[in-house]
Amino acid sequence: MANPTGWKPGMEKGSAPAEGPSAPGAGGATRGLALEEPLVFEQGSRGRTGVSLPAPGSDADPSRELPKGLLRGEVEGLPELSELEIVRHFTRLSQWNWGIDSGFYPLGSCTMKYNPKSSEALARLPGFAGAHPLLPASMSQGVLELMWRLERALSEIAGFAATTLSPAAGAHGELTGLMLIRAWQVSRGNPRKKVLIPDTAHGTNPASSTLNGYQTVQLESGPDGRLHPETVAKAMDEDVAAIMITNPNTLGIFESRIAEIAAIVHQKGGLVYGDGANLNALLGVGRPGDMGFDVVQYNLHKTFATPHGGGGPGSGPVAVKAILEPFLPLPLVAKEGERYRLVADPRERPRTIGKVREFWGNVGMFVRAWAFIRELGPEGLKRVAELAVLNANYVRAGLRGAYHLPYDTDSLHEVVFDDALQKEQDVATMDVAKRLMDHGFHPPTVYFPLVVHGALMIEPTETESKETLDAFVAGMRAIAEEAKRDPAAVKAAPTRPLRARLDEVRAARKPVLRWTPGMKVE
Amino acid sequence: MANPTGWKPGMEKGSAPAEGPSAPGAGGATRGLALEEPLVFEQGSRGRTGVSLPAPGSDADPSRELPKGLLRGEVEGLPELSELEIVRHFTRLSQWNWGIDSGFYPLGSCTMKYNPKSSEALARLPGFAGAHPLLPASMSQGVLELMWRLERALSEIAGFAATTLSPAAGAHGELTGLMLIRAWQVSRGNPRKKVLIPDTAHGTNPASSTLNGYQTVQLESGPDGRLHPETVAKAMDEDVAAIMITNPNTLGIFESRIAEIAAIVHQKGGLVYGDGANLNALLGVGRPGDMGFDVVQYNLHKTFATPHGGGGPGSGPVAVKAILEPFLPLPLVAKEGERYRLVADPRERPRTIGKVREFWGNVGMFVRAWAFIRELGPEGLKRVAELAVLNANYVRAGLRGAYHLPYDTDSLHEVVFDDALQKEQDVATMDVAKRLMDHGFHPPTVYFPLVVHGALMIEPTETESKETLDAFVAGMRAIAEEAKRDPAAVKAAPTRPLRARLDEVRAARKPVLRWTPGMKVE
Amino acid sequence: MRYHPHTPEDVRAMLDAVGLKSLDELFRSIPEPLRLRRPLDVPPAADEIALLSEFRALAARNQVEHPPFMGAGCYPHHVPPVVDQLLLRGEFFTAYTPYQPEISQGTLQGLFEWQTFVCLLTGLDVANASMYDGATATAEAALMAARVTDRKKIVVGAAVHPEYRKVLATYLASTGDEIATVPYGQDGRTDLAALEKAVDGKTAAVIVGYPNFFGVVDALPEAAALARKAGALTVSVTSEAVALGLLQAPGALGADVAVGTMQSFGNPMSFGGPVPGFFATREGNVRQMPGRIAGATVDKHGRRGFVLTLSTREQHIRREKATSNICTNSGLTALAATIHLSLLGKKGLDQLARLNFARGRLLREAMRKAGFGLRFSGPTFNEMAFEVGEAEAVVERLARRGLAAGAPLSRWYPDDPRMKGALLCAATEVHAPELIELFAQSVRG
Amino acid sequence: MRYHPHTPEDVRAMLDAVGLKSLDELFRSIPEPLRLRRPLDVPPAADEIALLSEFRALAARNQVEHPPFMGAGCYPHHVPPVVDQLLLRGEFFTAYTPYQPEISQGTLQGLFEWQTFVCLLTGLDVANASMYDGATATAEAALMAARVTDRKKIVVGAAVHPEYRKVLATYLASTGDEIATVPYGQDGRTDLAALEKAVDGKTAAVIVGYPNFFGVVDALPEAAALARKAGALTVSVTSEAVALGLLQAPGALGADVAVGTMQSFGNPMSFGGPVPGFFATREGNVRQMPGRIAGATVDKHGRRGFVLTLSTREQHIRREKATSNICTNSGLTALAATIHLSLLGKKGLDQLARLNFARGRLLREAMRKAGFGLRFSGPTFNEMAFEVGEAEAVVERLARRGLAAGAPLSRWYPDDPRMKGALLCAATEVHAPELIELFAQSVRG
Ligand SMILES: Cc1ncc(COP(=O)(O)O)c(C=O)c1O
Ligand SMILES: Cc1ncc(COP(=O)(O)O)c(C=O)c1O
Repeated sequence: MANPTGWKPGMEKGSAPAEGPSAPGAGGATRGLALEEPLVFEQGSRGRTGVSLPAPGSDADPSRELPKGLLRGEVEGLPELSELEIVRHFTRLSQWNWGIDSGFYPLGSCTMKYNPKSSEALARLPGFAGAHPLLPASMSQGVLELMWRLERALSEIAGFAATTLSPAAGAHGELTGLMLIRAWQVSRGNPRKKVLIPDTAHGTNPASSTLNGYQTVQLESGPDGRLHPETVAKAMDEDVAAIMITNPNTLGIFESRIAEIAAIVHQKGGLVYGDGANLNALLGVGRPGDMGFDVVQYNLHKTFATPHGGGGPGSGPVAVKAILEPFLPLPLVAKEGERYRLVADPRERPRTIGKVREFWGNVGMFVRAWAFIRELGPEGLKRVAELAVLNANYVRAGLRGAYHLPYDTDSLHEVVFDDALQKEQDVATMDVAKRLMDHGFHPPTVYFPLVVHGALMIEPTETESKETLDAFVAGMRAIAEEAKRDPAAVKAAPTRPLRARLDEVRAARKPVLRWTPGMKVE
Repeated sequence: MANPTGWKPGMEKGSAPAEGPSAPGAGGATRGLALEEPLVFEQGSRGRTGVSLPAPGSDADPSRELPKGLLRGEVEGLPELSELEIVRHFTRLSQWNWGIDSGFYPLGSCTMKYNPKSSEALARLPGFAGAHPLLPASMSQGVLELMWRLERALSEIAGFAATTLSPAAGAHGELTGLMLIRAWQVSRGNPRKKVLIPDTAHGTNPASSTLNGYQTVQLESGPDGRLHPETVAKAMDEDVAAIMITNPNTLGIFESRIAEIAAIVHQKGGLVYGDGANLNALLGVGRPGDMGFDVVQYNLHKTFATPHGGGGPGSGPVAVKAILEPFLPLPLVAKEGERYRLVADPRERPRTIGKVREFWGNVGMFVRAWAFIRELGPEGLKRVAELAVLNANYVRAGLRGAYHLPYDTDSLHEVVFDDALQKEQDVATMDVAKRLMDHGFHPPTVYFPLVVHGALMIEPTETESKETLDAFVAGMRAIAEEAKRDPAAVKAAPTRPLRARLDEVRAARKPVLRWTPGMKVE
Repeated sequence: MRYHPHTPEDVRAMLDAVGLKSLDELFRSIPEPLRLRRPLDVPPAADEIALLSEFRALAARNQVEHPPFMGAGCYPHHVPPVVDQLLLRGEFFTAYTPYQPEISQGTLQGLFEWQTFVCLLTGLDVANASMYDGATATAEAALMAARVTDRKKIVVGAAVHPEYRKVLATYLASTGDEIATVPYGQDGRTDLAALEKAVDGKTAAVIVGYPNFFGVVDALPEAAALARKAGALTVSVTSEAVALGLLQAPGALGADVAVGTMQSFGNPMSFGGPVPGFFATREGNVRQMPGRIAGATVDKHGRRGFVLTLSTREQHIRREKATSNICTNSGLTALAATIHLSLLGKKGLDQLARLNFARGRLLREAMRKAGFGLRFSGPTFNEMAFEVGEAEAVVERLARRGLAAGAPLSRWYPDDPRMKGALLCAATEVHAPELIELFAQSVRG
Repeated sequence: MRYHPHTPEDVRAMLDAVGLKSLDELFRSIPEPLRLRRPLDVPPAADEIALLSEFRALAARNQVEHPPFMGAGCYPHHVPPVVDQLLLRGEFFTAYTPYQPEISQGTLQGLFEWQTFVCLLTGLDVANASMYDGATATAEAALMAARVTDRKKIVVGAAVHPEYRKVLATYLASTGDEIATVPYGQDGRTDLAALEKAVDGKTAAVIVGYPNFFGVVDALPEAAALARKAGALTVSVTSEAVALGLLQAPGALGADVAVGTMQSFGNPMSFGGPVPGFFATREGNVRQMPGRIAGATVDKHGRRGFVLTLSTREQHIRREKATSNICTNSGLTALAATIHLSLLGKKGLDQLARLNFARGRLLREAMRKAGFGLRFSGPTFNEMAFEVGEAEAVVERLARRGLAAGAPLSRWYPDDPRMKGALLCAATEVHAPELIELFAQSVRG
């Protein structure tokens, strides 16, 4: 990126030298004014409020109707501030945060792509935002049609018979998918006991399997980072209900032998669960449904660009083959002629597993995801996969040599490096991650997948420009250089954010999990 | 303000010492991550775009209809960026800015009060934002009613017969008011030549008078900061068309002899113009119309809380006594039965001065101003003046002794100090202003009014809390102390914002007023 | 494509750097038979103007002119515009889970404040950074109770939100825990005699609604006493959190766990989701709690800051031994609730709760005048079931007039004849007195 | 009151500090006869819910379902939602004039970019940070021309926006400058013969619309040639700035000053205001230019930054000798235009301009099919006057159907019989082909 603002990219040693400010990082990071801000509970003054409410319009007195013991007075501890004070509070808090809108956010496995602003406007249309979930069908045809269309599109995109929109996130989708598998196994006489999960899998996979009453059997991936049919064959038996496979896996590597693996599992009466968190790599290029998967979850907040919201909400629809369709949780949306309605009554779907979420799912995310699909269309969706994979491979090529590449297998939408080369200077992945902040980048995912010691998991996504990737590569390489030249500087990072490295051990040892009057943390 | 975030208020010497970060300022200012950002024209890549537009739906070819010489190709120099790049660009730019939502903004004479967020939502209702100015009356009754109600309310608030909503800002209102005065004088046979303006007046007053073809006669204010009837009497003659008075004046002092002054001017056939920029001090407490003024402008963006927008838009309605009503510019809003319509045809108002703005004024500001009046009501509006004046006097009391108070007269909504005490250490008002940034406050208005050498003009407004004022006073006092102890530190300010002191002389000597390819500023 | 910055030159240069000829080659690791060689069968791309009009047309086919007269787990409340304008700040809504605390202090402090609000409202010691919704929070509460007590029996009141109970049942179907459902009485509260019978030495948790699905303030203290006697945990479930501004905190009444949703604060109904599920419990259970937790600590210069903590409970560390599988939660909706609660503050919440209670009285009175009595005699907050004869018919009739009348309870209690004519209705601060009058008249028809 | 943080205790403590007993005492400097001793006669305070419904009701009484088929100085264009979401960032819209550059770099760089966009579109050297609107910008252009040429005669085409000409006349009424208005021909362009006669050695400026009020691309090059010969400045006036994406830059055609509004970029119509008035001219006139100007410089460490500069032209320095009285301008609307232009960029603007031209052709064609010809023969962009018989009647008839038909030109040209049946209509990217068809049919009725 041309750099006309009068600074040469570089990196400060410690803090600003007297003769002037230090050179910004490769991502343009420098230092500027920031404002400390106490907790909302540590501010304000008795009697203030930030709202304007109508008069009751009645002299109803709760104490006349409610047993004294069930009544409380004002809630002690609640803050008392004016609207302006609240606005400043959250404006300042936001300024301490890093989002996709701030800059590059290559958090591996999380697909931090641009969140279209038009989708925010659409989700806020009163017709969507103001709709009560129990509106009669006659009063909610618009949102029902949207859900129906989204369901159809998702089933087509991953190549399945039907999709439930209920799950609230990816892990929730995994849980739902495994429930479906259990129901199917039960319908064949026996729920079975085990679920096979490769060592590259995301932590939610084994956790979901446990939550489903299954025992997790971990499978070792091969030296090429792939799961091998032989490994599966060895582990597969009549006690195995299913295998959970992420494809491409968390190394960004496509499980090219998925078909054989699926055959082995099917052959022994197991089903194949697909963790669809990495679907971004496959849009329009390949479909899990054509690869032997029986069920897969989508992460709408990843592949379909709904905002991550600082941790959520997400949405994790689950698509299934015909054999699992009868078991889908309720509701489903039915189209009858030109009318749409919710199928929510188990009497209509006797084999349903039931319900996994109150009401109908994270509808606000459906609006955004459908908008994303509508704006991109068939070509655009395929382009997403192509550019996401191109970007990841471009970064991979750029970092070769500077960082150690544990698996030299072809990778798709993300790439995993490690800190083997930096370890010699006793610089670890965490140090590199923190130093990236000083350059002006959000760090990649670190120490995951577990099969890679000191993993640096980089997923650029399709919405990042070549210039941004070049700057990121320059920053990463600068850190690799610095690690040799001045490892202490790397280990002292970050020096530019409002806070330096935070003491996570202390946080766990002496947990302070909420404000209490007069609270001190020193 | 309690200070539980682990720092003691204080002030850094130069930049952060090795052993740790320096203590934040009295307003909580410290340093954090900031991102450099080139001009939008210095980024991007050929062929990118940030929009999604429909197909023409016709094969129209301009070159078939338009003379070749009138056609241009793509506009050279325009940027080419994706939507995400644009979002990051303006997000970063915004982070370099200080607004009322960031913190205290006591910019004297500008009434930087909280801008209600509900007003932003209301102004964006499609019925308002999407209305074309030439909609037939039958299709625009809502906005016409709003304008009518606002006009009535404004006339009542300042105590006049009628108000024109047309002027786009305060200065535009001054110009309009003087045009009305000229028209009235002309109607009496002679436009007259001069306008009397006290030396405390805002620069727009003389500028407006010149733009009106009047010659400005400056009047000296007295040692108490007030304009004295004797001074006016001496200057007043049959050549004087009007006097322009700001009340309270720019020292925050009420022109208590306004009635006598008005009598003197009226007696000699002149009119009295009131600069209403400081109306915040008088809401519900006193009305210019009851004080002898014949015409006054409002600054809706000050008194009525419409956002200042980084320099505008504003709105400067002008209220007049009955004698001036026939001359009001068009349009006016008429209510006939329950119907509203615009009176825009001069044939209906033969004595109108004409038009001062295209269409009907800054309607978007009307919506916000009316919302402000509706939410506050009679008591709320009076409360505005009371608390604004209380806040200013509280700061005044707090800074006494630390800064020199050039006029010890009672003041209302703002107070003016100067740098007389700091001058001994060769620390000037500008240094104090810049050092305030390091504390976490926007500086007051500086070097205005001109009657005060090195003026520091502080207007807190009613929406600031006692805690904020206490912190500001602490910061100002800390700077006064520092000016004695370590003047160099004050003169080196600001050290915390993204940019240190900018070279304004260079900017004027070698003007660079637009981007040009390859532009370098060093 | 406005979201794809790649120019043809960029693509070419990048392919060169990667050493490939074509974009297609990037996918060579995918066996050809597994490739999709046709365009996806989804509608062609829409430009932004078409997109907006298409969605406006869809939205217009949802009738939302009048606020619905129902809650039943999702409540029509006024959300001050300031809340959404703060939420729209990109630094908040385009961030993810704050794995890197130094540049995520905004999210983290916000979550810490959310946790504090949840604790203050529920009267419990600790809360997590949010759950998917009230139903899954309830299921997770049952599972946590089973872990804590090492028991397998979950006793749940039939007046707990039926959707929550369905989800609970679905979750427990795979874990082998058993569920015993306890009936409600004429007053709409949990039948304490039946509850006493149901609770025994195998009971891990007793789950009660507070207020319950019928809008009735259930017998939480009594239920808690029974549970405690049996060594079981008491789980209080709240979907109308505004009630907690008026009602005694569950924790103060003996609840060991409080779950539900705070949708009523800062969040639009959005056809039921997303909503900020909450989960609070006593200090002693913290290491058994599901979900993320933000905690305070210091940075290396001793300045206070916040981090995600106690993550040894979580899937990304413990994998199959984690307390839950939850990863992505409902962060932004929790932030919305936090902003709204901050605006309300002590005075505002008290005022809002009393206002909702008052509106509930207006509704009851208006319905009484219109000839409709209450289905249940128990105390209520802003929601209650009325006897309206043919509930479904009433709903249909009012729908034709663009009014959402309420929820016929027979949908969830088909086998209870008492529910035949019961219509569950709610009134909040958004229902002006005149509108409430109009509604009652319309129900009569 | 949510905007007033003062508690009773605060007020008391602050009064003590000030040494006063009561709030009323704060105003003791106001003579009692001048005090208002009754409450203001404005409606009682409304709570936020009432406020919103009151304003929604007002807004609902403006009919805006369909985009209006008119421009006439204010154009219905699509504003991408991203523009407004960026504008809503408080650091932008709650800031004021960047008097303190170190903490106003966002506003300043934004203005510098705005100035650059204006220069690129107009083909001129320098531009200011915005004017109130196109009309006042035109008046200021005339005044600047008078200063620069030291002449007093302003020659203006009758096809220049009539509202702009009215404002020009109102401004000049007080300055003694004279105005000579030049007629337009059958083609709707300025009558060059008449112009030649009108322009003489006393002429300070020649003002032409580009496109002009009739949507006709006026004879700017020819007019500029005549002006140059007479030593006068040429002022080009544009209210549909999208046209500058297709038409040659005014500066390239001889204009010395270009003014108008960029409302078409990033700004809603908002019943006519606020809008970003623009003002651009040649380098040589910069010190005579009105308004704020942002300029680049360096900070004391040599880093590039921006400041307001050349302020010795301005009222706050020069007072009665200033080039103008303007202080507050249209900053935020200029930023909106800057964001939208940044999004459009080179490709997007070209595409948008061609699209508008194409929609203009569709409108012309549809109207022709419906039996309505053009009033003027000159070349047009996206706006044109049609012969519809009883223009006012047509407008009334379509209004009843919720369609804004266009502007009857006879309103501004009552004395020109040719205008009797002339209806000025515009079509932009927001008018889908089907809608244009429907419109033409409706005009026929
Ligand atoms: C590979 C993988 N699987 C599953 C998940 C869980 O998805 P969610 O966080 O939406 O529950 C994630 C998200 O981090 C993931 O990266
Ligand atoms: C006292 C005074 N008069 C007039 C004005 C001019 O108002 P505006 O900036 O809205 O044109 C101002 C604004 O700064 C002012 O402070």
